[in-house]
Amino acid sequence: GEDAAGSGTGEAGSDSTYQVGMIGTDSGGNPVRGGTFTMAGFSEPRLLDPAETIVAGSTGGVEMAAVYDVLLRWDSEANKVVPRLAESISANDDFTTWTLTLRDGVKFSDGSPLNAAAVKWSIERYVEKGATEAKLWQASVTKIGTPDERTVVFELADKWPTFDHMLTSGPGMIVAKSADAGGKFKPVGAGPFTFERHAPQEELVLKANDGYWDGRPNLDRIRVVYLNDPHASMESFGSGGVNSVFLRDPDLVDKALADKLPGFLNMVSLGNVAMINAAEGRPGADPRVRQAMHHAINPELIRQRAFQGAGVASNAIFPEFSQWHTDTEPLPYDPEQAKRLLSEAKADGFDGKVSYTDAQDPASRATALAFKSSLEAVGFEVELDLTRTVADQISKVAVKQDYDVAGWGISWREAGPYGRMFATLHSKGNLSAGMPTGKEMDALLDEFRGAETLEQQRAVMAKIQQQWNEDVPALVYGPTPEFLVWAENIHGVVDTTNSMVLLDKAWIEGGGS
Amino acid sequence: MANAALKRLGELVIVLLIVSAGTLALLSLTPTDPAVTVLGEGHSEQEYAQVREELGLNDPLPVRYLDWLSAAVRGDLGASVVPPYSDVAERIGAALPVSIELAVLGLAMALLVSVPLAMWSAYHAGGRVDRLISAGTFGVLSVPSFLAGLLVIMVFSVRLGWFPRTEWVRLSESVADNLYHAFLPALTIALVEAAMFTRILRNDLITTLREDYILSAKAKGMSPVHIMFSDALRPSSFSLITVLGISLGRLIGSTVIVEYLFALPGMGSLVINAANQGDFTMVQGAVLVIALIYVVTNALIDLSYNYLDPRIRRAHV
Amino acid sequence: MSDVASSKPRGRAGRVASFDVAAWLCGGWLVTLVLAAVFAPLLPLGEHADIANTIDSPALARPDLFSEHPLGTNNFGLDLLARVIHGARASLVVSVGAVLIGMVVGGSIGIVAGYFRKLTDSVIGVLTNSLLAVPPLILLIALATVLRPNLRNIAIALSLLALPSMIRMARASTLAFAQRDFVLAAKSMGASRLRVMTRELLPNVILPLASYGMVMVSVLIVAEASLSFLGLGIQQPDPSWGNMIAEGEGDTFAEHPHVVLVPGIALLLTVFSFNLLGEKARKRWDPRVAKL
Amino acid sequence: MTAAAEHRHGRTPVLSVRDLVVEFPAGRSQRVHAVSGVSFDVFEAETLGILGESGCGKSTTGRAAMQLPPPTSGSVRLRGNELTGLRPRALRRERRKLQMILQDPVSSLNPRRRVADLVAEGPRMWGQPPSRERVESVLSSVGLDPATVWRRRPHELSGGQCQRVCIARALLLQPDVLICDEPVSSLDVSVQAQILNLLEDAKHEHGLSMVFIAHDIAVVKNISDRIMVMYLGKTCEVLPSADISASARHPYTRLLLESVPGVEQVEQLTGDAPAQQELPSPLNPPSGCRFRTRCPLATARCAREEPPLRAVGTDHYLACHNVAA
Amino acid sequence: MEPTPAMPTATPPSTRRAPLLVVRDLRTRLRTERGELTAVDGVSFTIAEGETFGIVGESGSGKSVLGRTVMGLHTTGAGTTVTGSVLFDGVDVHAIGSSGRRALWGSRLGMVFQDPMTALNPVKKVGAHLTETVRKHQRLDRAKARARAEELLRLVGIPEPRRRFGQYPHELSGGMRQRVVIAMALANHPKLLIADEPTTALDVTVQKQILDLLADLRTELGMAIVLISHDLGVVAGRTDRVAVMYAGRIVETAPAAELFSRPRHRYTEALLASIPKLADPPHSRLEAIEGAPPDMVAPAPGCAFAPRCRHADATCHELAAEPVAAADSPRHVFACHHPASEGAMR
Ligand SMILES: Nc1ncnc2c1ncn2[C@@H]1O[C@H](COP(=O)(O)OP(=O)(O)OP(=O)(O)O)[C@@H](O)[C@H]1O
Ligand SMILES: Nc1ncnc2c1ncn2[C@@H]1O[C@H](COP(=O)(O)OP(=O)(O)OP(=O)(O)O)[C@@H](O)[C@H]1O
Ligand SMILES: [Mg+2]
Ligand SMILES: [Mg+2]
Repeated sequence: GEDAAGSGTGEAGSDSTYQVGMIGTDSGGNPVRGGTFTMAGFSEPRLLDPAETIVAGSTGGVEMAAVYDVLLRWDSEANKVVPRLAESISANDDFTTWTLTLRDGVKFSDGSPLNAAAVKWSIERYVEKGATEAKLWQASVTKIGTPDERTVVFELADKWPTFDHMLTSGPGMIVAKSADAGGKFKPVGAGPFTFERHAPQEELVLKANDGYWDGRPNLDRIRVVYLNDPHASMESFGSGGVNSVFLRDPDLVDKALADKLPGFLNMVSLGNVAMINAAEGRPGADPRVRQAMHHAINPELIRQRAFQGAGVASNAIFPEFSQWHTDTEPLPYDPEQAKRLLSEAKADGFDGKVSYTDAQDPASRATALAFKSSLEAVGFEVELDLTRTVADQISKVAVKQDYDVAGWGISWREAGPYGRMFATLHSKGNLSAGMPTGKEMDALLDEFRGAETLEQQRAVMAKIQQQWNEDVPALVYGPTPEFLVWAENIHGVVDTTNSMVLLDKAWIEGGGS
Repeated sequence: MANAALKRLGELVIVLLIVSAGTLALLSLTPTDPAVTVLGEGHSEQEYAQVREELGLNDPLPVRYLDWLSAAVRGDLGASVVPPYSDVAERIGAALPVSIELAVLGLAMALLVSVPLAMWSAYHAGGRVDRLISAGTFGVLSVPSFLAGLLVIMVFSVRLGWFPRTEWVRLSESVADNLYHAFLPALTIALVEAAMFTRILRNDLITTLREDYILSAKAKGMSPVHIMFSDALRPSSFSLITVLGISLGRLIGSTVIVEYLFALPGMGSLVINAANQGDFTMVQGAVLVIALIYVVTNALIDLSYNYLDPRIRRAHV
Repeated sequence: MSDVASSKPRGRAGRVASFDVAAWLCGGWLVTLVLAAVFAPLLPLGEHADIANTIDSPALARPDLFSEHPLGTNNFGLDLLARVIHGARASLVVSVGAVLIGMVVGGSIGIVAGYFRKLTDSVIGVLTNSLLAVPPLILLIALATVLRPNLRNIAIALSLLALPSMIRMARASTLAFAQRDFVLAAKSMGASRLRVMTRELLPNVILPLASYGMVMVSVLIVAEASLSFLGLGIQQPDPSWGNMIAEGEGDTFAEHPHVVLVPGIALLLTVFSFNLLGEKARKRWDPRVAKL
Repeated sequence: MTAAAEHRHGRTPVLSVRDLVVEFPAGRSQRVHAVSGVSFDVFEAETLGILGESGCGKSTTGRAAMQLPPPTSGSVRLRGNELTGLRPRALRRERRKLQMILQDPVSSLNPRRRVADLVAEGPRMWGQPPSRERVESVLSSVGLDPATVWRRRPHELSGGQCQRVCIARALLLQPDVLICDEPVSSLDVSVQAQILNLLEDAKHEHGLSMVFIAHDIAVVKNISDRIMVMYLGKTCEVLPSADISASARHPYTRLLLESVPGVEQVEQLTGDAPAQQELPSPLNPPSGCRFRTRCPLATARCAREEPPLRAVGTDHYLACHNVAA
Repeated sequence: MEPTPAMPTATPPSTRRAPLLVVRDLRTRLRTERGELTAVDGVSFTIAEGETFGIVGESGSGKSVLGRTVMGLHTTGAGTTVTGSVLFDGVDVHAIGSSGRRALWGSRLGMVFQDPMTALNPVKKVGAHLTETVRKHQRLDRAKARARAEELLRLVGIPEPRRRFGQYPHELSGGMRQRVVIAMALANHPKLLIADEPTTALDVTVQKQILDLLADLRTELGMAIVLISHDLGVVAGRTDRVAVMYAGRIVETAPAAELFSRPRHRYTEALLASIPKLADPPHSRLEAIEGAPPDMVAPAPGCAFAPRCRHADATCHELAAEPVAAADSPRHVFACHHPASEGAMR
């Protein structure tokens, strides 16, 4: 029940309202069978393996959800986790033991049963493979018990009232054992669709699974194509070439919202940030330098330069649209303060030189340039280091942590943000990539995990913003919108976490095309 | 004759060896690390180091090259080193037909336009028509291909809506659909090539038209069109054929921009994506195939000189 | 015609070519452009690269000849006129530089191959073919990652594109000229091989190469533009015509066409001029006429 | 072949060529037999004319004497010094004394250089740049006005002027022997006369020995002391030029004489010219006497045996089985 | 028949034959880099049916341009202006349009070019060269055209025509190629054959064969021939009448034998004197014509030969001489103020 909506800041936001959740969907009458649902994906998943691929709508999450389904689903409207492939989930009173009950008779597409052992095997595999949330899982889940065929018991190290969110994404996608048979991974799950073929750089085709526990899906096929350029995807969508497009570019999202296209909108807070490396010897090791940078950056400038005024500019960790937004203000844009802090740091021997690492796509480059101009305006000296490929960027920033400041996405999503918060800001997290961490923040994160109600959680979140203002682990430019739009004649799409949707009940009005 | 063929073959093999070794050396210069592609973010340095070791990236270059070569000569191009670890030969098998079709279609369209245009231009050399055509070709030549592509899309896809912007339909699925979808990208390629071909052919035609045998044919009462096609075209097409061969080879590996704009699964994007991911086996395999196509087309071009000019037949063979 | 008499003393009067408006306009454009580019820092132009100075400038202003930004601004509020002129520096330096490198290196290699023939020729032929057989993109990517993308390095990288054709061309003309009797005549007077190559062949080979180079300059300006599109060219905010045109990626072109049209038209005029003058030069050195 | 056949008694030759053979590879492991055993001597201040139809190896003979390229076999002696097999540097030194005017005057001048450079080039190559006066005087001596042509390039000159530049250039090196390869055949009759007069003068002034190659009998006769007639890489006949019309014996020489479309033949030509057989190819020359395929006198013996060059009169040598001495 | 004004008595009544070609005051100006070049400057002559007419003159004197202008081949080129008229068989070649001329070319009006190698398309087989023209003009089918082409090859004395048919020009010897070129020109029985230096590129022995062949064909086929050459020897004895060209003009026309034995124009005289003669002893000095031919872009007034002429006086430099007929020979016309006295030569 909490109103999970807010409105964007800034003038340009006036023509677009950022309301996390389903937009403009109507039931459309009686479902029709058949047809191929074609979606222009945002980026191509290399493997449909939840343990190897980030489980999110932009990176193949929709495809994987179709193949594996999810144990639990997040319902954006109710802002609640609801059972899906699992029958139910419940926790003990202090939220340290969670019991998952599976449905009877659910089978993988290879015919083997999806039972407690299968869930345990899949989750252990997930952890073993070092997937994105594996570290958190390792730190939190002490034991997975399988008292019977249909029951899985998770014993946690600490109180964690929102643990169920974990099972809406990666760990909740259960991979069949036969997927790993024969050395080369094959996507085998218990979802409504089965893997048909993947022609890299071209298309990925999924076929309806007749044996899906909830009955064969309406669609015959899901076809995902990867069209490089989101503008091309949008054109293709406009001419009916694809039924659906995953959008992440603010200008396109704004346009789609203005056009009132139906779809599922998710706002990823901290989607567009610049991480600051606080390692010894880096400029960011000095908190004053970090704060000075923060004061020097006007998110609105970034929005104008990089996105031609589209999207939301905000340096709050959760901007106004978010349920996590609190009254605690982020540090303001204040060049004078920035200059003061910088001169203090310089007085202590800082040379004022900062390098900025980012990718080379136009938006990143423009962001980098805006960063440069903003910082140089207060007396920094900025050198840009634009990597040619994403792999180079990851290698430099996340693996070698060889950067001062780096354009990045920390990506705290609306539903169950704790996992990402832990990974990116906790000193034990695996994705902090050199950002400053500390006891205070660790304590706050633990407190957040243990908070039971939304009110409590929001109260902790206010403290987290406070701590963020002191630590300045990253410069915040704004959230990233993620908008999966589909054509008017598509109905029955169901939303879930991480901008993913479930397509088992989806159907195409007017039948297959 | 057998000697010459053997020598030629030897040269081809040497070219392929140099190209593949050079590619590996070039790749090893780039900082792109396939281990990062394999693992993604969120892992320890040791884990990356281990993957690098497993991928053999720490072996000395000659060892890596010989390993690769010994497999390649057995026809095994190996598998991609990054997920989804696809078979290199299979991926090339999927991408190559796209590139070949684009290149062939584009070149054919270019020829279809440029030959008559060049003839017209050469016939009126120095006149108004010639200057107009020249201006047009220069104009087209000064448009970078990404801009040409955007313009083509804007006109034919967005404004007129005659052709789809994206999506590739395989030839095996539907020939008509395939051609329908291939038209715009091929047109984009053809634009620039046609301009180039027109220039080249026009210049050579002008040279040929100065020959006495043209005058002689004219004095026999043959019509200008007849003379153009039956007397002037063949001797004038040396440079054109040469460029055609080079273009064909080049287009197969380098239509990245067109492939990008139209989201085509061709060799260009295959190579560049592989390079961007540090997928060296894929790049190696693709470059080898592209180089092979290049050397073979050029050998064919050389053979075609014999047809174009029978005098060479005696001199060279 | 077997006659030598048709090569009557043409005298100096023959040099006065008929007045060609197009050629003069093209020449005029190039001269203006080069002068503007050379003296760009002295001209009263808007900001071309330092975005710290343009935080307050209007972004994406439309061209208005009588405003502060006669050709408009880009998304950083940088003045397009200033960028076109400074971009000309980059584009011309890169393309002319690449052609010159290609001509010097390719020309020498080609002459050596064409003059020595035999093994030398075969080796050079194999190497040239190898260079051509590698997709140029791979080459450029590798170079772009190894070399910092500054003017000199991009010129070097692009010269690789010009190199094989320059070698082939130089080799072909060398083969043709080496058959000519003046080479034999020089040898008969006791010229050494080096002398034959530098004094007899070079001046002859350089002409077709130079006229080809003119055309190549325009090809490379366009190539630099494509490189920028792939992120391998001159780095923003430093302008080159290529990266300026590449700014029109996506919707920008449709919504703010001037961002592309301004550098695009400058590019077109320049490419046109180089081509036309290259053609003109070619014609000058080969003034025969058609018989049809 | 009798080695001493061309000797004139009592004098030593300046240039002496013996058994010169030049072959060119021609693919398919075939060879062009361009010159097959030619010998001749050139004496002090003497002009030897070489006559023969196109492709019979005249130029090749001249060039082989220059070692451009060196002959396949045979010997070339310049004032007693053997030129074949010399090392490049030594050879280059010897070449100064042996100059050649190549067949095509226009193409033997580098089109990119100016007349002044072209003429002075030879000595300059040897590190002895000639004075301007010297170059001017040579130019004047070949009938060119130094002031007007000084800065011109070859394409700004007529064919005749180009030929003069070539001659001036050769003369400036003060060679002992000058080989002129068809110096007038590409020129107009009016210019031809000028050049022939000029060469005659130069010969007297510099005491030159000359080899004069041409295919026009009247021209060769006009300038030469002796004439060597070649056919398909072989010598047919060597004879003094004075009485060539009367004393020529070889059927080929006679055929040439009869074919001359001279003004003096207005009346009637004897026309038993053997009709249109194809000319034999130097790739695969006929056995025995090479002329036999076109010879009205040919017998079976001509196919079997190669006729030796034998003396048939003073300074007159002949290679034919069927013509009586 | 109307006598042409410039050559009032060019065709004497005694040998009157129907005029096949009447050229009147023909001028051809070519646009060059330096300006208008008057390559043919007011040429008039008449050729009767079956006559052989020689045109001689040094290189660059405008012979080829004249030949091509007569054919009408030059009129389409950019920058060429032609004035005067060419009446071939009663039709004005320059007035009938290009398609009209194309119908004429190769059928009734044939041309042989000077260099047999360059006049044949190197990439076209001998057969194609020949069948193309007969198919176009006689509308023969493939087989008939082939038969006709073989017949032609036989006519010009090429043995084994069937084998030659499939060969490329470069596989033939020079003489053979020139025969093919001649066969091409003769394919449709032209009434007039313009042979522009048909033997320049050939050896003396072959040259003789070709000239003999042309002479034979002429009698056999009864056509008129214009034989253009810079070699006086070639024209001598092969033609009925000879015209001497200098700087774009015909300076002297005479029956062949007469021209060579009694030249009247000082240029003709000097030209004949500069040719080495076989009969003269070795080392005899030649009488060269000093100086160079005039610039035809900016011609000086007066006789074009005056600057090189030993006999020239002030009149010659100012005024070009009108053509006049010799007193004793009405067919001998020359344009010289100071003609050589009759019988001066030889
Ligand atoms: N470099 C070469 N390679 C192959 N064959 C050659 C070469 N030079 C000359 N020949 C051949 O050698 C033969 C003799 O040629 P050469 O040039 O000596 O004849 P020529 O008597 O000078 O003829 P011309 O009168 O045409 O100048 C010809 O058959 C020619 O084709
Ligand atoms: N297409 C042309 N454009 C310009 N000038 C030309 C052209 N053709 C010929 N000329 C010039 O016209 C003049 C006459 O040339 P033409 O070819 O008729 O001489 P020719 O008497 O045939 O000489 P040759 O004996 O060398 O064939 C020459 O000065 C020549 O340079
Ligand atoms: Mg020769
Ligand atoms: Mg001519």
